[in-house]
Amino acid sequence: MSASLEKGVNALKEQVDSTVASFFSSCVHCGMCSEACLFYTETGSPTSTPINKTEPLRRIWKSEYTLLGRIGKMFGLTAKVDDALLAEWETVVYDNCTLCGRCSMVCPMGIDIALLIRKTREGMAAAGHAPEDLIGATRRAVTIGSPMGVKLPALMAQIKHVEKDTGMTIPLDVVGAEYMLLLSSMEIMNFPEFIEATAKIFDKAGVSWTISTEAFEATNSGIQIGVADIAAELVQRIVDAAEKLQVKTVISPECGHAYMAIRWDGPNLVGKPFSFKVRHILEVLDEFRQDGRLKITGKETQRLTYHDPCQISRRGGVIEQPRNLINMFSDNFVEMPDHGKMNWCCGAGGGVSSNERADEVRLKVFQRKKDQLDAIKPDAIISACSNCRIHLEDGLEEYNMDIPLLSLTETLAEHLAD
Amino acid sequence: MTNKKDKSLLDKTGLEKTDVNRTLGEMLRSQGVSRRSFLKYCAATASMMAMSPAMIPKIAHALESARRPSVIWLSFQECTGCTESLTRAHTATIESLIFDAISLDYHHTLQAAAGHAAEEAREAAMKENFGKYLLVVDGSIPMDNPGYSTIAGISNYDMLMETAKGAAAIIAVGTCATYGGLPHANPNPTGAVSVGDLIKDKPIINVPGCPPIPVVITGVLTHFLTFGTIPELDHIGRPKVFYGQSIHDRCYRRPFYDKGLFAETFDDEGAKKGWCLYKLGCKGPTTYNACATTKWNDGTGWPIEAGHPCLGCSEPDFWDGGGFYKSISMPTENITQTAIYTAAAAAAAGVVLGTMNKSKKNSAVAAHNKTSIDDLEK
Amino acid sequence: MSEIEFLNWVRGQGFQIAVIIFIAGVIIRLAEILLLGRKANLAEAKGSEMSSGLRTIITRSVPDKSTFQRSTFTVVAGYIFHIGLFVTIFLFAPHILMFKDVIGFGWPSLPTPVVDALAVVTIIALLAVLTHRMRDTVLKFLTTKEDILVWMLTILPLITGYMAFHRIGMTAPTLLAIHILSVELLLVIFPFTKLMHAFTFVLSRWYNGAISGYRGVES
Amino acid sequence: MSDAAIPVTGAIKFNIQIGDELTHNVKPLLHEIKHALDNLIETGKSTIIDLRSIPLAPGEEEKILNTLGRGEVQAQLNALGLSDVSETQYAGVWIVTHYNDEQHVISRFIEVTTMPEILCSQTEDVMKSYSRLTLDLGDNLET
Repeated sequence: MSASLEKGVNALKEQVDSTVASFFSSCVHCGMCSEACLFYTETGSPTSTPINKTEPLRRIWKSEYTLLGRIGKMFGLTAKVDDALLAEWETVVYDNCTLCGRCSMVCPMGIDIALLIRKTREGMAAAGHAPEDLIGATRRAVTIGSPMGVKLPALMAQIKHVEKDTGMTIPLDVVGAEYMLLLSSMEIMNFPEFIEATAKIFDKAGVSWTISTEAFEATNSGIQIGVADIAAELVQRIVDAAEKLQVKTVISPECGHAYMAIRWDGPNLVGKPFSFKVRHILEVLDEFRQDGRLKITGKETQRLTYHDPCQISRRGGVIEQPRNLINMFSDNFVEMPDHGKMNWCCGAGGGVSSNERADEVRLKVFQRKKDQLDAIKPDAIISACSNCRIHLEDGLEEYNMDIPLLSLTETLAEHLAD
Repeated sequence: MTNKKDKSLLDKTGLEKTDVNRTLGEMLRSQGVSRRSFLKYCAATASMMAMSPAMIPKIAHALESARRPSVIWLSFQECTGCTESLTRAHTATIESLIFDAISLDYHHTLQAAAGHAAEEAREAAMKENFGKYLLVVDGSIPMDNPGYSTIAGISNYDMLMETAKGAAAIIAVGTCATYGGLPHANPNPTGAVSVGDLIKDKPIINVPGCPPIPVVITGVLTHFLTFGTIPELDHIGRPKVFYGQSIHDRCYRRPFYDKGLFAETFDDEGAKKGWCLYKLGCKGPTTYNACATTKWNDGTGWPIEAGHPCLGCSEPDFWDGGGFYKSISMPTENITQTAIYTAAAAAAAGVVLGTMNKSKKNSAVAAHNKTSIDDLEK
Repeated sequence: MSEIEFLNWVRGQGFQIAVIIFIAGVIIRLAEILLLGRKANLAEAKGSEMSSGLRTIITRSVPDKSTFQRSTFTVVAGYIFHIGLFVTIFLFAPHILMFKDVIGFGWPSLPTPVVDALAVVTIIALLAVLTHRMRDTVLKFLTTKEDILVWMLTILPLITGYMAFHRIGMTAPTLLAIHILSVELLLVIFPFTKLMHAFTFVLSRWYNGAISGYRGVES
Repeated sequence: MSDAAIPVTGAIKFNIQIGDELTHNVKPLLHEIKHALDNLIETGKSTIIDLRSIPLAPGEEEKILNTLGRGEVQAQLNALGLSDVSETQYAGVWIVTHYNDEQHVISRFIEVTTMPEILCSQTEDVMKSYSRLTLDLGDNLET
């Protein structure tokens, strides 16, 4: 069965619950969310006003779930959702929003606009109005197992390299391990150092861990494109592997939306609580720090700042941990203006980076991050999301800025005491 | 007391004929009234008509040459309170001059004559002064069943229409005659209407009040007598000189309203201190009358000065304002009960609509087709 | 219809109709929202929904520094007219009498000149808000007919109330009646427009705080 | 209430505590009198103020009268009831009070003038008295 308007409308109807209804009932059109969104502040385009991005869902709520809207619908007065609307909204919803959720923090009425946009995407995708590139990435994630098309042999090759470089053995499919590490395709392809760093830290900390050869991919294109069924399928693979290996904790790697997918959306997608815990790698590392398992040596003297990946800090709740960890190896840590839960998005999350059509706007809105960086002029930027990292590198290059990007886990590993 | 005060009126109504062609000035002189006394009379008249003292010479001149008009007074559905009020105005030398100056040819409460003789007096006055007499009406006119109020077998309606024909002008005295008053109050069992509701082709001066302030009645009579014209009227036919400002605007307790100092009950500290009576239901803010300056009982006081809120008696439908002790910002109906019933009904309706919402959502969920990767393209 | 009859109607039947529509509308709208319900969150909680939700109901009244700097006008003008509306509606002695009559209890009022001055400030703030709405690109883009209607029916009772208090242009009973009628119009449209935010902001802020708080973030 | 310069209206006194200058009409009125005096000096024009046309709280009329005080002239007319005409302590400011024959105040004016008109003998009355005197003298001669 192919995508259709009917399916899209039905999907939107499914999305409406008491939160959606109270959010739409509360909007007063004050426009403050626009100032919270880098896609507006850097482009000046009013269509990028966050609440405007929810229009298809709002129309369904209004016409199906309100008294006046239903009466209006009978007389053809309530605005309808049709293909033309969805086509017009496709770029608004996918290319000009990273689901960063900054608008949700600013709205004086407390509307979780990012949640509404996420829900809007469900209808857009079901109606066949998702970007081609995102559909492609999702197809690869479902059929190959990775949005970037990374297959097991590629991972094995990287693991071999790491094992060769370090002389350590990377534990694969170890039943009963305490931790099961997930990886993002980007880490496998672009930042294999992450595997090495993690292996070192876990080794020093003396904990048992493993990587599943059946479910190593952490990313979830399903939640980016907005198809809960696919997102659930992808989560289920991890759940199956974790249950098979009987691990206590699944670790989400340095990837924003992967954490959202497995930690917060996961159990709700598959419809039952997990039998294991899910933690972000930074949470695990901070636990090690608290338990005294991390012995650090040497301090970075360069001016370091931390870029909060939206899905990990603002939407994920991991805010203090990276700061605790950085302070272990740095005595020159500076915060950007608007950091932590109010940090500005790099501009490439929520599927934007997988969507070539959005390349131009993604680099344009990087201006926001540039302004933030210009305010403190750091020597290096630490982040905890490969996607942020790649885009930050892109952006810095575009704006002729020469600031190196560091992975928090990797930098920490470099400072491990022998 | 009443007898004494009514004396000169009664004198006038004993069908005693005076020469209507003499001017007031001539009449006064013939009675030996000095020019100085006349000036005093003019000053008092100016004050009574709420006119500027600068008008005194004009008034003197006008009164000099004024002629005695014939006055016919009809009382319909009323309580005689207006006549009582008028006789209170007729207390002493100065004001009595005004009544000396008119020929009250028919007033069934005050005149000595009764029955056929009385009606003959009315008919005679109408005939003699056709087109020139002044018609004063108090009381409302029942339109439902004429039997509710008749005089000498003539229905109020018939008598009014007949007498109005030859009137130069009509003065409707009291809220009943001007706006229907108490008889008109909901549910208006007699179908009471005002003079203005029935007569459209004569100048009507409305002098509302329940009763009107005595000097306002005489003031209007005097104006007609002095200038032979009707005073400037507001949009509901009231002379602006007396009804131009609201009680609230002229009230000496207004500063307390502005400061937010209110008597909450009739015996609290606020009441003792003379604070604003708004909360006790004062209708001053929506009532136009001269009480605050003219006052009652020979200027000794007025309701608010006595510590009682204004009832708004000079306004139409003042009986139906939700109660004399209900503040004008309060709803007139029992809203609390309405609100409770509404809330209960709405809660039920809300549950129905909410359940419909929920089931609509559930059927959308049920209609969900699992979306696979192949379903994302059209 | 005489002006006092008109006044009596708006104080009587008119008010009753308005109150019925208002109460019924608000309750139905809230039921419509709440009975939709929402699924329980199956993810392991990191914080309390309830305490975080309650916190956000309060804290969302104050914007963070950066947001304040970016939306200074909206925040300041918004604060002014909301406080102004609150004071003029709830702290004006004649209004309190009305509430007392309907709900059975009252509370102290502010001196009339204070309310009077605030009414002017509120009218000015609302005019400024509309001007801003007409000139700002985003607001112009977002503005619907409903926004304009709501704006008009919000400022109308203020203007008519001011006129009634100062007796400008018409006789006092007519002014008062028009003022009450304008409030009744506001009550009638209230449940079916964005004015509902006066009630639903509690829900939406609570949900926002709960969603964030569940993940251990103070929103 | 303290003793007013001129007995005030009304036998009934309400136990109402009033603040100073409740209606805020007392001071402006006194200022108006001042301006009227100035006008009298400059142009010779008289001014008459009708006290009944001004809303006054209980006691305020007394306050005005107390402030103006008593002056050198006090006259009483007997014309259609009594009238009091008295100059206040401010020469040129007169209080004219008309009573009816039941001793109720029917009107009260503040006149700012050199001599209230009502005190002057009126030409008409003078003429009348001339003819009457002439007549009286004639009668006497005859008897």
